[in-house]
Amino acid sequence: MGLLDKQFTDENIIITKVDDLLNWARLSSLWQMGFGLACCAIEMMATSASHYDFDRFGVIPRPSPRQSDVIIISGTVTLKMALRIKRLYEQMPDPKYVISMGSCSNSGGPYWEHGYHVLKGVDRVIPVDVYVPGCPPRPEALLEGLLKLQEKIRNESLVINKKSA
Amino acid sequence: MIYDWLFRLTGSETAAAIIQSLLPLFLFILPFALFAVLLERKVSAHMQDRLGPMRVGYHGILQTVADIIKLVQKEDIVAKDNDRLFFDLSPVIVFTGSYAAFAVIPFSGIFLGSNIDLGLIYIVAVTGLVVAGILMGGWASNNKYSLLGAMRAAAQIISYEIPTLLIILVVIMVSGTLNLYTLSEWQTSYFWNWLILGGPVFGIEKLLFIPLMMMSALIIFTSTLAEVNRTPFDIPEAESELVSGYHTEYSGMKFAMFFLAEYANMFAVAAIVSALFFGGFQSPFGYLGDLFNLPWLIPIEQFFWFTVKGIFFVFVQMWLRWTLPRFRVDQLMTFCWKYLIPFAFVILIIVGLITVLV
Amino acid sequence: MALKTEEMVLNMGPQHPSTHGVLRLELKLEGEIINDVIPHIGYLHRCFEKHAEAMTYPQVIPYTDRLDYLASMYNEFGYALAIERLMGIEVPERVEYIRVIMGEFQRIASHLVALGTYGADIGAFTPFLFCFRDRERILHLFEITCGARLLYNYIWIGGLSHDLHPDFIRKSKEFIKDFRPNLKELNELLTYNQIFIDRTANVGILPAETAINYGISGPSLRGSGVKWDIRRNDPYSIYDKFDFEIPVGTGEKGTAGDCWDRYYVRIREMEESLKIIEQAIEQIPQGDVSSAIPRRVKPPAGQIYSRVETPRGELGYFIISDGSVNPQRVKVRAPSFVNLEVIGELCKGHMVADVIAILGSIDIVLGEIDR
Amino acid sequence: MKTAEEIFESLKTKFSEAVITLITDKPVEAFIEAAPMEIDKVCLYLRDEEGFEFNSLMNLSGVDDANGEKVKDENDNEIIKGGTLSVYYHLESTNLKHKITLKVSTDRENPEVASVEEIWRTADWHEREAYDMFGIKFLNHHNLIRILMPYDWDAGHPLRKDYQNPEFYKGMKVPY
Repeated sequence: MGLLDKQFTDENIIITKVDDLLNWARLSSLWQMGFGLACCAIEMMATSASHYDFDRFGVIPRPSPRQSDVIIISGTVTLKMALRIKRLYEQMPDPKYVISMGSCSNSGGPYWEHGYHVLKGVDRVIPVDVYVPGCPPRPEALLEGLLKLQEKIRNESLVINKKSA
Repeated sequence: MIYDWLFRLTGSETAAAIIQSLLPLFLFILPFALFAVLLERKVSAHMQDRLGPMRVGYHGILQTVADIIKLVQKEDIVAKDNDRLFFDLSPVIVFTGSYAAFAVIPFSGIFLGSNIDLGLIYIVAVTGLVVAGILMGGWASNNKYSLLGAMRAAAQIISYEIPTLLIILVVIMVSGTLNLYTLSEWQTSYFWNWLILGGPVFGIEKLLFIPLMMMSALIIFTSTLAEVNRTPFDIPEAESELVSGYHTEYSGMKFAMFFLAEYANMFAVAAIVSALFFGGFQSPFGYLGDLFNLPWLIPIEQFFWFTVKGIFFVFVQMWLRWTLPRFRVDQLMTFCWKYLIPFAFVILIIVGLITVLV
Repeated sequence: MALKTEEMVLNMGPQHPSTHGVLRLELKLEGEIINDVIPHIGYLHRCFEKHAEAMTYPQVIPYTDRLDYLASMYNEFGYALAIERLMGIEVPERVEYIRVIMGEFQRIASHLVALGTYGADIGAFTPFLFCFRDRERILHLFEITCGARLLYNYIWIGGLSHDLHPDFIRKSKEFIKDFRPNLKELNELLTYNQIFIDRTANVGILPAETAINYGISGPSLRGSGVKWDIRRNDPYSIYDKFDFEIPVGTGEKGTAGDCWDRYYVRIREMEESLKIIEQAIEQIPQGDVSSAIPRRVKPPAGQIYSRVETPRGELGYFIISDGSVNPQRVKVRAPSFVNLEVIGELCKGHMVADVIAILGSIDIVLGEIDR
Repeated sequence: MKTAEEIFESLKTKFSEAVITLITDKPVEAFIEAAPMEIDKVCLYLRDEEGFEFNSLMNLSGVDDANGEKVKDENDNEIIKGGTLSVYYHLESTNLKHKITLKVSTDRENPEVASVEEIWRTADWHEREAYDMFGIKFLNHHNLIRILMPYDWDAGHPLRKDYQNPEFYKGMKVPY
């Protein structure tokens, strides 16, 4: 959510055009936070690497949360790590998005039952936009998750209650 | 030149000055920065068996436009412990520093912001402003990574200004001018008259100059590379060590300003190198305008050649960035103080002797 | 009057581009010089050992995958080997060959990640992508064999989940043929780059005595010049049938045991792995890969410490069985866990940039450290 | 090369009381049981004595033997009273190429073992882990704090067989 989001009550031609422009810019340039947690991080790296090439979609890793738009939670979130993740998320500027990659960050994954130190789903600490299933998800799955996120951004609006398009 | 023309057009000194100062921004720096960022991503991608941006426009040509629009409308985070004044001022100063340098860069015979006689000194002085901005930003961020990055940047840029200035002195001795426009004119429109090949002098002097000037060009290219913090000298923002160095805490518009300043700076130093040693705006093979007797074509050709040279050196900077690892702080200093500066001094002395004796 | 100075504490991680995951290093700095490094681990503690106690023996295998996720094959290999030794199972020869081939491919893939990220740590980003490009082809080989790219669940107790794909041998030969020139390219681009040598040679020197006392193993130990490889010194599976060298650090560019040596040992190990794979592919017998898989895994009450040489060093499984279908205790002696311990010793007196170089050269995987 | 029997004989003559038994009847490995408070001296002897030269500690693991009596506490959770916790040491000599396993058992309610951290530096983190997971206190360890779990974890030592996980940690729900 940006500063202007949900600030207007009526829809008119200017706002819808600005909407389109901003949404287009946001979805075309989703800078990812260069941040890996566990096994899925390797697949995330593979997605950025030559074969799958995240850069095609305008996604480049930024080391600092201040300059990133999307955080990919790639791996098991432990209790020790959870508050750090929350903090990282809070450090990102609006509008910000979260992709939860892999079973572990969706729901605890294989560690759901006996994982005394595993957070059962990252959505217990930060809001998630897109869940990518898999253990680990293939790079194609992550790309699909990104496309889903782009779809979601495309329907964002500056208007409070946009009629669903 | 542009100023006179604008003055005649508008009839007001202020309006002419304002328009003239904004022209390079909108005509050149912004489009160039957008293009250079895209070029960087495409060049790196193709060097690494990738494609780079592909989805935004044809082969991703609108990628950086989208990036900038997105950055402009991002939230601007100022943390509680930031030093608000300096934090806000820093990107402005950095951008001003690199922007002001464009004032004296001679794009062509007529497309030239200000034809001041101290052009060379001015450009070195003004780009020095960037250090102040970076230091401010690093300090005001109240972040240890930023502080370390800023300290490194200050030490590095100040050190590497010395070899740059020494080589500029060499050029001044040979050419006898501090004016970038005159310098370009002096090097005439044939590549054998460029300073890298000894300049428009003849006989034994030229033979002696060629190796010296090649070394000088190498030294000044290296040290300007360090001044704009590009790999292998990118330790102030060393991604794998200092997260992103002095701009770690900046988001949105302010980060965009750092970002644009970096690429504008890259072109500025490429322009210095090409103006000093590669004939500036001069064509390497004479002008079509001369050939067909079309005088209005010449400035356009000159602009073309200058941009091509600039972009070529920017490309070399990118090429190096995606090939070389990064120095360590002490090695960087060693390289400057123990190799570049002594070599530059030796060249200075030899060139001085040659100009006196021959 | 002396200027008052203060020690600066710099927190590196858990989110940092080059801590290889969620490691946190607390650096005590004097300017850029390191006074002390205190590693804080556990940000990825996924309770493997508790899970192992709650699962039956075969069910533990997928969890072992997730320990060292860059070398999953080898984790399974080590675990299966431990249980087989405890139960006294003889596995068919074809299975042994396939395990060795997979293990060595995994070693190459893992070293590629290690070397690539090491290059990225030093500041050269391109070798990273070149390494990943080659690694992708190895993953393809795994994928046609067992359907997974990263975590395989392929090596089972007493056998394998699938036989080799019909194309496997041909494709691996092609890979080996293409990979050798790529390795040479990597050497030209990174290994013998003067800046890279300046950054890594004579940095983080680990003497052999200290290394042994700290229990360091794998390429990090061999970089110090100790010829110690469990494949040779305590042979398991069929490694005694192959002819391969054990590369050790010689101090070619600096002092023996520096970062460059540890790096270069990995490059040469990849060449040796290629040799092993070539030999294994030539000799592989026909047979059934699932004939020795026990229907019910119920080892006798007892205990075993069994170890294998993974790409990172000595991976030991200490398993105590109480005679039931669940292990009573599974302790993993993770090579990275032990190797990381020495970082404080190595970093003292170096600079911030060297911490990254040293950390990269001992090649840790957080999944294995924190388990 | 020395076999477990030879090592045991030699240790028995040197330390008598501190070395308890040699167990060889269980698969697959033989191990020597020692007294928890004397283990550091035994280890130092094994490292430095000529003919043994165990210069490497391969592994050190805490184990919950779960051999106590199982009772229900007031919340109807099963807990274990009495019995022992053990620590296993796997030693190896890289020069002489022989291995030996040592075991010490200590009281579950007040588990204390002498630290071998001074002898092999690698034991530092292994002992911290055993403390973290089982609550075994290693005497004379220079920095015995939790290593894998958060430093402020107050719900006990998770690898004990009767460990109960807390419902919440810093406001986050822990069970699924």
